[in-house]
Amino acid sequence: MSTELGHTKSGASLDHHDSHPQADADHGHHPSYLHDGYGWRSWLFTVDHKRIGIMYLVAIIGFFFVGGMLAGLVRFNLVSPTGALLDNDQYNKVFTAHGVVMLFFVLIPAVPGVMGNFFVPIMIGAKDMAFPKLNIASWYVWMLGAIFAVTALMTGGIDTGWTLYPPYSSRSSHSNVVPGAMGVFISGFSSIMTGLNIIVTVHRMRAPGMTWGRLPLFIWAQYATSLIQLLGTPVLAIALTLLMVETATGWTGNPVGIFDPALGGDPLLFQHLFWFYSHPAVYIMILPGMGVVSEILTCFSRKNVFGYQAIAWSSVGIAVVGFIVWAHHMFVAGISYYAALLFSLLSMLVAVPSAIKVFNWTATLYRGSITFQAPMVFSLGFMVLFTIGGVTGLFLATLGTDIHLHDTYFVVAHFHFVMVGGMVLAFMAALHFWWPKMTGVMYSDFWSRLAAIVICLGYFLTFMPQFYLGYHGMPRRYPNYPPEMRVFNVLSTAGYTVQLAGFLMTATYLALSIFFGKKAGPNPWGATGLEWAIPSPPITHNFEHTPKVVAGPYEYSLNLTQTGEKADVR
Amino acid sequence: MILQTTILPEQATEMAWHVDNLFWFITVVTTVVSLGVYAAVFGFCVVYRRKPDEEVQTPRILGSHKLELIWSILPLGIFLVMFAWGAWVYNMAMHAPDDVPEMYVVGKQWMWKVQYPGGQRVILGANSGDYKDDIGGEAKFEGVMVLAVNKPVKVIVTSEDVIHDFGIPAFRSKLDAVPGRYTTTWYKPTKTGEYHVFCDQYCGTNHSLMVGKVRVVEQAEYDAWLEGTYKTGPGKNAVDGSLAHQGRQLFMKLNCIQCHNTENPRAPILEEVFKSKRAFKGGTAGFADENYLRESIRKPRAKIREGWEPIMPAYGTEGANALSEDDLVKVIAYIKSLRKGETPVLNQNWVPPIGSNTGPAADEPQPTPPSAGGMK
Amino acid sequence: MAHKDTSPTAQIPDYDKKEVDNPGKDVDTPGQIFMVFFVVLIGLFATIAASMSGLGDKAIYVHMLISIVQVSFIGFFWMHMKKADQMTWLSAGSALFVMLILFVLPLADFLTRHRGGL
Amino acid sequence: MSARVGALCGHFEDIEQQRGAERLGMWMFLATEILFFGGVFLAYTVYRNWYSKDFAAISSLLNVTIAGINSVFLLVSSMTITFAIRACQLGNNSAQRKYLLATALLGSAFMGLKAYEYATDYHEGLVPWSSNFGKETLHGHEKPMLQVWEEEGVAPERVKMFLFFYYCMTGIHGVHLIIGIACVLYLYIRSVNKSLTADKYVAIEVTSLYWHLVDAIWLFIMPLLYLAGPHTTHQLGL
Repeated sequence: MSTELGHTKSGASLDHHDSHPQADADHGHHPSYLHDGYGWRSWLFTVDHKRIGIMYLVAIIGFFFVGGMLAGLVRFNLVSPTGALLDNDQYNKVFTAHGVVMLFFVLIPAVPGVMGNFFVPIMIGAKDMAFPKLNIASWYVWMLGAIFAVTALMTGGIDTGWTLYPPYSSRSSHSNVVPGAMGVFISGFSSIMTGLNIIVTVHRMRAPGMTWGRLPLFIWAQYATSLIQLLGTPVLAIALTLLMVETATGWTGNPVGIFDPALGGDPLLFQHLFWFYSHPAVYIMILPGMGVVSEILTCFSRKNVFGYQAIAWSSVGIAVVGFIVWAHHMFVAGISYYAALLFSLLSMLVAVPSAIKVFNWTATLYRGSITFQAPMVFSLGFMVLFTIGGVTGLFLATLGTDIHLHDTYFVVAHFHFVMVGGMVLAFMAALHFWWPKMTGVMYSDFWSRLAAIVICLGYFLTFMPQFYLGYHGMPRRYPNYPPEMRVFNVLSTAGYTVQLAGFLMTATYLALSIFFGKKAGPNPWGATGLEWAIPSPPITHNFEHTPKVVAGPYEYSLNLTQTGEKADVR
Repeated sequence: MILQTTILPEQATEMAWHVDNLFWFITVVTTVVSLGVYAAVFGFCVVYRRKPDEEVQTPRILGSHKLELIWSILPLGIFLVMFAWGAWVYNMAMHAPDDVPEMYVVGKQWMWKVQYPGGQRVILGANSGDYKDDIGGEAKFEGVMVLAVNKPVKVIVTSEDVIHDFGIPAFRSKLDAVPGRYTTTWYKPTKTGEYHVFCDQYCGTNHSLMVGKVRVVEQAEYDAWLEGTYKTGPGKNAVDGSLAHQGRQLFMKLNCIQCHNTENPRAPILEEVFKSKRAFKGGTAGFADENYLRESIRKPRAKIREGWEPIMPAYGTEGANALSEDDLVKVIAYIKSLRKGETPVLNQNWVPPIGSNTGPAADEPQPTPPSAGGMK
Repeated sequence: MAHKDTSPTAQIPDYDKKEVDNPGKDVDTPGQIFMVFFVVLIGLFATIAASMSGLGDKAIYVHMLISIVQVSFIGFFWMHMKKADQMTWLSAGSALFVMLILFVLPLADFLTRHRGGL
Repeated sequence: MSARVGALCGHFEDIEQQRGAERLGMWMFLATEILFFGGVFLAYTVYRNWYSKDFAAISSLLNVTIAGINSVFLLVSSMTITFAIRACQLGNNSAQRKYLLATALLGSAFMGLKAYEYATDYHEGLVPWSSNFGKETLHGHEKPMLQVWEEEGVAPERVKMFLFFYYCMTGIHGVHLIIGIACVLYLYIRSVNKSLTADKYVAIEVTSLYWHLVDAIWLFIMPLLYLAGPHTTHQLGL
């Protein structure tokens, strides 16, 4: 291990600030992005990537609230073995709505839309995204998709589950499948636009000296995510297009199609096309979270990340290998015996890069100087819960156990540990980490740590009992279930209420911080990334002059920011 | 029984034992590794927490390729063991032993129709009241599927409408019922008792009520059940002969015999057609499994046998030549049972195939339940 | 084995030095454009001819081969892959690679599904 | 924010960086387009493999003449748009205008013929969800097509499936082409206004990339749909 720097301080340094920038954004002739224009026009017609990020944030908080309430309906309905609140049809529509809202309007755009938009250009030293107009267009397209989907969900609902499997969705269901699929289809364009923008930005807009080896790991993760968005989303789009046309031909009375066995089609073809996107999509959801955690663990243990290249390349590795494992969702669906063997083998490969990341993060903590502010608590919670989510995936990738566990609550628990325990915690961590940068103010230290602990415990209580239920065979999407499974369902619902309390706590102190929070200063965590070398909140053009990068992203042991300045510990 | 305290559900087949072993293996390995990681994280967090008034200086550790290689290759090795073990179990689950009696399960929104080789028929399904009763008493399900202990049985599953999934957690078995084709699995129950049957693939409004029970009983009890414990109620088919026997009736009724006969054949003779290799027009060939037989009846023009004309009408699900999924499996069971020289004479008064049940009524003494030999 | 030090090493190029912008310095010659046109046009006639030559089921292979050649010419010359940087090749290549996955793995399922009496 | 200086947007460092970003962005978009069409090509491959006989039978009823002429239109249009880039780079505004207009017109001619073809398909009973599907007599057959297929052992639902692919693939391709025509017309208007100058030639170049891709996809669609079965010179009206 090399502990020396071998660093010749070339005359390059920051030439863009005479002194440390003031936290007060209104000074001088460069106002902060928040104060560069007021009124709704200045927001809705903005092309500033930071404002677009904030617009994503506002919308996502709204959708998260809606999705969370729907989850509450599902959980409280399951308190009774015959359904406490809803009849079967309502229940089916509620869990479908929960899935669609949470996946397409919270998890997929959460970190790329908010943190990606806001911080990718800043972290690589660019003034904006490569295509600012495309960026704002992607928000509008996403909202258009959301309008379609939410209208479909509210006026009559969709009762197919988010997976939309034909022939149920195309022939049997008489709910709003077509407008709902249209909403997902449209929001897919937004995903493609964001991904395209980020890739081109990372390739073409890096500041002088920002080599590939000096990119923050968050950028690597975002880059890998964008690759999946670009190459996976169109396949979902075509699958949904074909499904919509097939469903619509049914309205003419002369149904035509390629997924309906009654017409000579094969429903498994839809499942192939659907999971070709939707399995990599779970990596769209988790990869940015991994990037966030890499940033935070290094910052709060004040260490260089352990094995930069391994973590960076494992992100790209996950993106690539993620494309060849999808049929493990279909092991008992009637696919070929040989294909099942092949996909099980390939699925094992994708677990390796995730394992590397977890081990490397752990090693990063070694001999650190660790503090436990809220972002760190969320990140440590991420490591614990994501590890559970990751290893339970092995049960589902292994053929023998998957026969038993397929479509049971074990699956539900597994992906919630990854999606919620992983991604939502990472999103919370990112929000707390960058909140002072985005808003310029600091939230309550005590309440944020408490909320982090409450949310983690709530997750644990919600989803651990579901592993038990799943192994005992409780199928997914069941409003009625055998009464002996009641105890664990009630426990799970109790966990939901604990989580709810944690999230309400977070919403409260974050909202209060905007009005009463004390000024954060440009670098409250003493971090080394480029985003911490500019005022909080940043000015519209991010940098007064293009920064010149002289160091790697995590030189905490040298107390050196990427621009060669000293990064002070608070 | 409000709280079932067992850690794992009951193991009612050998397969359950195999699956649980694999489950324990993965659980132990992953738990050990996870706890190791947690211990390291927790330990580092305690030992290396920042103490007040301490100078913040950390060593510049960039990584170690050696360590990273170790913790990439080691997990990969373990994962491959899991894969191999899982593949072995899967292979067992997918391949039934030879010569086991075959049952057909047809899924339909929202019930399961189970057809025994002897012609008995059970409908599984529930109504929303069933679970409610159970808080105080026993669940009342529409029907209970009965199996004999230690006797393997092959299950051929299909669906009439959308995709369902025939799952029995105590057997650690699950199989999608895909409309338009057959999928197969098999069980060898090893423990008597009553177990849940679930539909595991979402199939619509009453998906959660597409459930039932499977009761595993001793052989004697099973025989007794087959012979008459199973009373035919109103609205259910009478037990009027084996599945193959019923298929033979349909074979006559639907005029299949008009062409598929030995006197004046206008179509291939179907003796021993099952599991044979078939040569088609255009030089291709195929293997005659259940899905082939199904296609040949539903869409006879799809593959034309070499040397024959495409004259057979299609037997779809509606119209003049309608043939329901239930009846289709009967015809297929009959075709599978046809041995050399067993094709009926064109105008012969039909006799039941050898080895099948003969009595059309439930009150007549029934022969022993059809064994594997009777079916083949 | 030590990690490669990722800290200050690279020399920063002089970003202020810019060449004078001259869009007309590297243009396609009309001859090249016509050459590609004739190749793809001949390919089109060959495609139609192939379907009338009695190849039957095999014609599709000839068709696809011709189409690939046509598209290669269009891509290489008209879409300027000829003078494109590595990133362009990489993005085109990765699209084709993922498309290969999209074809090979599902077909691995469809083509082996009815083997072995399952 | 994105203050423009000549062809250069404010957030870019220099013109080459901007051109590189624009080209790369379009190539990335083309990658998504390839995957988008890849999905439907995969579906087609699966069923073509299963039902090759039925697909061949119905394919020979499609109008190869129109498809052939349309292919020529697209190939010529690809050539003209390449010339348009050249003209723009050389600062020849009048040639640039002519080539762009020619490209848009050729694309429109393609769509016009396509619309005519759809109309004939409808009259020939080749629209699977219409009531006269298969009820017309075509191409020298003496009976309605449904009866002909019945005699030839061609399953009507597979014919419908092929036509489903035919309308989906050509329809999606047509939508792409309409978008392409709109983009080219926009460039044409900018050329007429003289605002599309030589230093902004990348605008034409990235549009041409998209145009070529739509052309390239047609080069696969044409043989797959129109030439799936055996053909005779008779069908071309020769």
